[in-house]
Amino acid sequence: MSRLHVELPGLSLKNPIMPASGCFGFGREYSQFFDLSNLGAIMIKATTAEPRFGNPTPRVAETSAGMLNAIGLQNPGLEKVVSEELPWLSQYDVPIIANVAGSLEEDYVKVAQEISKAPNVHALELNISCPNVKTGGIAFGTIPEVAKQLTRRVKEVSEVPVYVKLSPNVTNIVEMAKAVEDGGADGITMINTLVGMRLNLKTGKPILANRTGGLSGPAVKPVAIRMVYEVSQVVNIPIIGMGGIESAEDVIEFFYAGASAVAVGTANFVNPFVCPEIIEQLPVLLNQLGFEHISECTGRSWK
Amino acid sequence: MSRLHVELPGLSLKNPIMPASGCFGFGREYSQFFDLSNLGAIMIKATTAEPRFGNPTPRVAETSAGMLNAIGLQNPGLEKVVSEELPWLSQYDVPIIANVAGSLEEDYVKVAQEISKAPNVHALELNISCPNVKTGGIAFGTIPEVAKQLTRRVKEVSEVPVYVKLSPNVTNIVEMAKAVEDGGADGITMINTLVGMRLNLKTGKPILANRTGGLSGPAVKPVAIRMVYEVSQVVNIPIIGMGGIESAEDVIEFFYAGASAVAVGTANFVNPFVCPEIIEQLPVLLNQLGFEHISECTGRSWK
Amino acid sequence: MIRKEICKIISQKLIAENIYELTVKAEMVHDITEPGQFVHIRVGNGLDPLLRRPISISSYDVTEEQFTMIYRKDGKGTSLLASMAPGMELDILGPLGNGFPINEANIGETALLVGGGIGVPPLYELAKQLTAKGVKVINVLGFQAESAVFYEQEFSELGETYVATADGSYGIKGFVTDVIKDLQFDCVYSCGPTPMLRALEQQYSHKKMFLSLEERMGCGVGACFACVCKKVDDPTGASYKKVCSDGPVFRAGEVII
Amino acid sequence: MIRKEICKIISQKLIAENIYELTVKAEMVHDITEPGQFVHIRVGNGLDPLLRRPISISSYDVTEEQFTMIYRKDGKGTSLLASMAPGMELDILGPLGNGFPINEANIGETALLVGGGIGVPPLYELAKQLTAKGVKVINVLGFQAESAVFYEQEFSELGETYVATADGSYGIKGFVTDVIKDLQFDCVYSCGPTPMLRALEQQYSHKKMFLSLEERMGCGVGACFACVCKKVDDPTGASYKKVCSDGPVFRAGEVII
Ligand SMILES: Cc1cc2nc3c(=O)[nH]c(=O)nc-3n(C[C@H](O)[C@H](O)[C@H](O)COP(=O)(O)OP(=O)(O)OC[C@H]3O[C@@H](n4cnc5c(N)ncnc54)[C@H](O)[C@@H]3O)c2cc1C
Ligand SMILES: Cc1cc2nc3c(=O)[nH]c(=O)nc-3n(C[C@H](O)[C@H](O)[C@H](O)COP(=O)(O)OP(=O)(O)OC[C@H]3O[C@@H](n4cnc5c(N)ncnc54)[C@H](O)[C@@H]3O)c2cc1C
Ligand SMILES: Cc1cc2nc3c(=O)[nH]c(=O)nc-3n(C[C@H](O)[C@H](O)[C@H](O)COP(=O)(O)O)c2cc1C
Ligand SMILES: Cc1cc2nc3c(=O)[nH]c(=O)nc-3n(C[C@H](O)[C@H](O)[C@H](O)COP(=O)(O)O)c2cc1C
Ligand code: FES
Ligand code: FES
Repeated sequence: MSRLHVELPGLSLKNPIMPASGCFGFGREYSQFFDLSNLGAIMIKATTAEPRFGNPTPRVAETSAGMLNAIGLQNPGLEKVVSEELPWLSQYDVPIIANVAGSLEEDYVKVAQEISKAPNVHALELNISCPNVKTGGIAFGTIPEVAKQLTRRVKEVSEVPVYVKLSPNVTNIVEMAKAVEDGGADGITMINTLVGMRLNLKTGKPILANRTGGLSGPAVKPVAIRMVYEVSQVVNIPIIGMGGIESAEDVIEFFYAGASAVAVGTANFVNPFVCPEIIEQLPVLLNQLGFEHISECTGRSWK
Repeated sequence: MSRLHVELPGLSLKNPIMPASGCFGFGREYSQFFDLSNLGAIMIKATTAEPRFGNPTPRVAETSAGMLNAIGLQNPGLEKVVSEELPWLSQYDVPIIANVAGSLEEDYVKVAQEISKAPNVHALELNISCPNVKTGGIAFGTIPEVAKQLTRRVKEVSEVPVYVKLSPNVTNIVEMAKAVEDGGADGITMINTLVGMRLNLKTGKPILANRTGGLSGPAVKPVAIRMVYEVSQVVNIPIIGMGGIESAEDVIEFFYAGASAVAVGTANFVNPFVCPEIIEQLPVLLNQLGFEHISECTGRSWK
Repeated sequence: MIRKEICKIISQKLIAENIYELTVKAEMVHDITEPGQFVHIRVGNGLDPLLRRPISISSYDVTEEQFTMIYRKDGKGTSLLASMAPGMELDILGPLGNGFPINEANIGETALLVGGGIGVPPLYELAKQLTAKGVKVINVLGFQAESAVFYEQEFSELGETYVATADGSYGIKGFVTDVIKDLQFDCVYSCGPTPMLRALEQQYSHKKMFLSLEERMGCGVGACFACVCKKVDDPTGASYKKVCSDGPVFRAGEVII
Repeated sequence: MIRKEICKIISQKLIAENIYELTVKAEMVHDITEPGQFVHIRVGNGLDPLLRRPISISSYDVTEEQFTMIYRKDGKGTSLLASMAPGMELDILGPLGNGFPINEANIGETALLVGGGIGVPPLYELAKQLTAKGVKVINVLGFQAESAVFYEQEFSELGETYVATADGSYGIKGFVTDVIKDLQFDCVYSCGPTPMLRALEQQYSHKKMFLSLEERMGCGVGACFACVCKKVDDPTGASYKKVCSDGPVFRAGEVII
């Protein structure tokens, strides 16, 4: 279906739809529901140098049209991801975008260097925006100079293009985007979750054991659209947009805002078939709207 | 109903429920629905030195569990507010919190000085956080030093206590809160709206004529709760919390987070009776939860 | 008085492609003062959709305590509304705004009623009341295509009625303005898309004319400043009218459309 | 196989205070492998509530292609669920997880089934299957108060059944553990509040025991890492089990509860 085919640095995508990191594990579970080769790409769960258990439970809470999560980057660690998860995924004809996380610059560099060697990893997604880890992290996602420096270091060692995932929890997202572009990023993915919280009516205490969590789902879509709109006008690298996508209509809205591909997160939990369903609906919607190719939609809001 | 009585700087509130600025006009419309004297207070629409028409329409758009607005501080101007609106409101036994806005420091100072003389204005709410005006404004709400300086200048001239309304569109809300406290603020109101956007599926263009708008309603509640939680632990001045409140349960959640009173915005549009309904339900809910007085709830999430 | 009332759905009918006629039982009919007023409907009890939807009252019956609306199923709210069945309840705020002043047309005069698409419904009650008063009405109704046409019969019973469709699939091909140029009338009442209203205002500036405007709304009662339009003669540029509480019907020339 | 199926509601009954028994028509019954599995229900089609709700299968009938759930009306999702009527449809994902292994109880042995509150339902199908197999069951059911008691009769028909209420308003006053101390059994199956499971695990560590855990869920299928619990013997502290896909039933001693 060439109307949906998209070329991005390192990524030749059948279609611009991919599950967002952390919302699809390493693909095993959803492979029960549909053929993963139908996806444009897969953004796998954040990988850190060492295995991590993450935060205590409860780790999720529902909010109006959204959810909070404080998983805390739980993952089996670099070694296992490279030796087990990625080889398992290689049975599918789908490029993998490896989400790379850490506490120190060194951690990021190490994971990026190793994981980018895996044959089915076609790009990295540098997670400088996870709101759910206590140490480090936060500075990478909020101080432009620090983000730029980290991007540069990772670029030096990565064998595949590097996308940087931006946090919406900043005063000036444009500044952050420009900084990572300066640092050599090949693309931007946005947005990660907004920091939020819910309290238990009976106890008065936070529902999440970690107290705060990351807000995702339809509730955040207007914030994501605004940020993609702002950033896409000032950077020269492509954007993979995300935040609240549930339908083909939402996908087009992100493209209009300036995205060149999108990721679907929370909606997978509501409907495990959401990605293939969107992929099927997109050509129909393109017909209705009078577009030949989905790329024509990119940036229409400001072009 | 003394279980709901709350004392705050300048404000002796029958109950801690008040309509949020911009969501209740100057009270005339809602006076058709209920007796305004039932309210704890009224935060009137932002007042600027000169009359303002605001932004072109469309000015509102719906989002999932929320709405965007880009009214653009439309108001009849200081003179008319002081000569017509405030005197009209004085027929009700309800303290007024005057929301003060402007483009330059001088504007704020002028409005604050004049409006604080009105006999029924018991406090000011310094709006340094309106996302919908092009000139000025933004720096006041995002740079701690600038906010502090403005607070100080306004404090010098105001005849009533000054509350500063914080913007959630910042990396570090705690820093902003501390700055305005340092500047002499008597209280904090939070949060104003998150900057968001929606695009029209057919045209690809923004639905709002102003392109971006401020996101409010239940969608933003988890962000507001998190920010009140963070700020209330580090400042020594009271917080009037807001953002997505719809029910007595939501009010208690804001109190748990650290608020001493709350404001209700968007929910007025959905249900014009929401404020009196919440006021009526609160004592019932306090009984269920086992509290004698609502103030016992303040800060329970971290105390 | 504006009421917030839980109204039971009496009937809901598909009367043209995506066009529904919905009748509810409501005490608020006693407060309707003019044809052309509207109500603000909360569809569902949840947060999705969050805001109310403004819909015009297309006719009402005080004795039966019922009123009828006609709406197009379009986005989220109206789609959900269309799925509701008789017996179910709706939270309705109304009656809202100021409608068409029938006393501006005198007995024996001819009033031209011009409706476009979902602007047609409020004219129906107007046509009924004008006719009852002894004013002759000519109805000109514009639709996109044959499939979208509704209420032709109902209007015909009240006066001369012309139907125009943009694609010519029914009635006269073209716009309502094409039809009107050959007609004689004393005053105009209109509701429909803004370009249509603008064309009428320009072409018949010498006639007494009342236009019903549409604008995205928040509160629907005048408190949020979402629905303002500028007044025509205003040196400062800051004076305005609110479509929800000052309108939706304005005298032509009063506000900039 | 896990299916996502639109299931028609066959019946919905209030069987105790705030406790509902809901039966749906569903082809997925053919995929149920063990008592104690659960389904993940989307309540409504909107965004409110957004996430699915995990509810245990309390009994099922393969020939009729139906299964029954029992749930407590509590928050937003279950309140909306309770308002649904027969004939309406539910989007259900299931069957999910691993249930109680009935082959761990041998013919002629006695199995103790311990349920607390809304942990009682999945034990009902278990009791049926164990009895059918020839295992004797003793059921100990704990509730808050008389008003919350349900299914006593149903369990009694399958074996010796004791009911305890925390406030003593019905049956034995106290906790299930108070009842159990006088009973003889070979193995234990339990579902209920975590403190109850913890007490059982501590007091009967020498018995073969299977416990069904509860945890807030996102995906329900093992992808989001929301519902993990730590494994008991793990030097690194990083190894875990997921309640949704490895559980909800675990052998006592396997994970930290
Ligand atoms: C005074 C007035 C009277 C109206 N009378 C009628 C009528 O009798 N029949 C009828 O079919 N329609 C009428 N409309 C238009 C009707 O309100 C919209 O079609 C409806 O709100 C669309 O809702 P939705 O859920 O289908 O669309 P969505 O796209 O889901 O709506 C999203 C938001 O945009 C607003 N919106 C979308 N389109 C419009 C519009 N054209 N005008 C105003 N707000 C809009 C909605 O109210 C909602 O807040 C009237 C509008 C106004 C202002
Ligand atoms: C495997 C499993 C099986 C279950 N089986 C049953 C059953 O058979 N009968 C029954 O009544 N209940 C059962 N529960 C608990 C049931 O899922 C919750 O009571 C229900 O989700 C609460 O939803 P709500 O809309 O009433 O509450 P809300 O407070 O509106 O829920 C908000 C969010 O919190 C989650 N949540 C709230 N309480 C719980 C809880 N106790 N456990 C897990 N998630 C929760 C909801 O799923 C939702 O995501 C089971 C839970 C699990 C994990
Ligand atoms: C349960 C959960 C886990 C997540 N884990 C990660 C992660 O490991 N790495 C990451 O970069 N983003 C993570 N995210 C963020 C998502 O990738 C995505 O940016 C965000 O959820 C917004 O998209 P959505 O609204 O479609 O969910 C996670 C989100 C959720 C809900
Ligand atoms: C239509 C509209 C107009 C607003 N106008 C103002 C304003 O003039 N001054 C101000 O400080 N805040 C204004 N706000 C923000 C609200 O006072 C409030 O901070 C925000 O809406 C969050 O609360 P809510 O979710 O209950 O609406 C406005 C909000 C809305 C929706
Ligand atoms: S809709 Fe709020 S003022 Fe008109
Ligand atoms: S609920 Fe997602 S892993 Fe268990």
